[in-house]
Amino acid sequence: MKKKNVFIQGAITPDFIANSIAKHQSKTTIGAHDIFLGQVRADEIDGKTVTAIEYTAYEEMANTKFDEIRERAFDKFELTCSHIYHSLGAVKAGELCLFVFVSSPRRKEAMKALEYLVETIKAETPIFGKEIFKDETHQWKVNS
Amino acid sequence: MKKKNVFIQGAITPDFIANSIAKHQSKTTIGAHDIFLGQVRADEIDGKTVTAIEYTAYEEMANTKFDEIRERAFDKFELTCSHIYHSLGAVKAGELCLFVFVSSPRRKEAMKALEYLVETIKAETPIFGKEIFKDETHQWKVNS
Amino acid sequence: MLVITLKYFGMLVEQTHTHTEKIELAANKISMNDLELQILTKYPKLSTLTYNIALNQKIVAKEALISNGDEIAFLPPFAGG
Amino acid sequence: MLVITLKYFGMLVEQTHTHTEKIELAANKISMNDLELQILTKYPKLSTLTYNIALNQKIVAKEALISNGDEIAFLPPFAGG
Repeated sequence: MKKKNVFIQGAITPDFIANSIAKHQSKTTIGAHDIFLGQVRADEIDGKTVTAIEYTAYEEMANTKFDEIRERAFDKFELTCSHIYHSLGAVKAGELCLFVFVSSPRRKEAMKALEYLVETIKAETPIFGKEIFKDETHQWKVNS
Repeated sequence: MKKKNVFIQGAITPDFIANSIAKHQSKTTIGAHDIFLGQVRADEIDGKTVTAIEYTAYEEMANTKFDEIRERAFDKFELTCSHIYHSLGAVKAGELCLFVFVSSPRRKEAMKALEYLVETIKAETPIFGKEIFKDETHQWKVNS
Repeated sequence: MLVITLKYFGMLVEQTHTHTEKIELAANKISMNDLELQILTKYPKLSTLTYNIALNQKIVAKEALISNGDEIAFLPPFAGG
Repeated sequence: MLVITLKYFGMLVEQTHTHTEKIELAANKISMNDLELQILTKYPKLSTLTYNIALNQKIVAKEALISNGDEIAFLPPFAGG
């Protein structure tokens, strides 16, 4: 598996996702795709509304980690493909910051693999998020 | 919930999916989208290769059933949105025949709901698939 | 007399050679079970196939009674998705 | 003497006011634990924050020894996705 760069500057667009899906239509052993999209929520915290999250990452470590997580998923589940993309920089509320895409001959394998990938990404990849409020103050996001 | 028509003539396109995703970017309470796509496999059965599946359905019953399944999902899980699209007519190997899309404030709810929807659709909706081989013979698909 | 609509789907059509037909029954009541027996007399090869029967778009028990104007559908195994 | 690179991320940068720095240590070996104590002397407010420390991109035990040229990163709680 060649080392990939997971990071995309700014929001992930619906067109980017459509393109990724289209690329898999030549792989006719695939029966099921499962896609997870993380979208920035306009959460209200103490009366202030989140307008964007600004993402930073320890990029070298994160890319190594993403590779390792994908390899683990290939070991555990029967997968044809697996792709991960994450935003860096500002992503506005309503925009997409995470795109995890798995493909398998069988739906159950795809679903189990997607859950594993998303949970592991959240727990293990050094990505940091600054929630920016309307009044330009901020707080640091922590995954739960 | 208004009654929807789930059926689309022919394959579901990546652009259609991109459009559906884009429409949800104004809903800023959503934190997670989970998408399942069924793709027609070029299975080899007794030395013959599937080139397409031709779908038919008991449409009135299926649309009622899809509504009921979506309502059950809203009762069981914390969902913001849920959409289901299924092809009718011929869908070639590599093309998409099923698109299930759920959105929720939280990822775990979205994932559980997606699995529930996909399994229930496969088990309970009166849709029939004729697997067409290269030599123009066919066999009838049965969900496992 | 009962006038009902019958629908057939998927592989079943290869035996009935029709998707839908209206039939008249010289009875005031008939159970799903009795109807099925009549249909199997008409299309004997259906008995070699697997199917469920829906009455007005719902899978019901074989004891259910059919009324005038009902729609009965013969459904082979589902293959959606 | 050891020359090492330090990296700070996320909320930690609000205390260190730098993302990265090279430092020289007058020692041939030093454990991650001892390095951490030195860094906390330099940036005392880091001690009020939660973080993990990675040595050459891996989270390691505090007893791990640092070599010349190593990269040590201070990582606040992850928030990807």
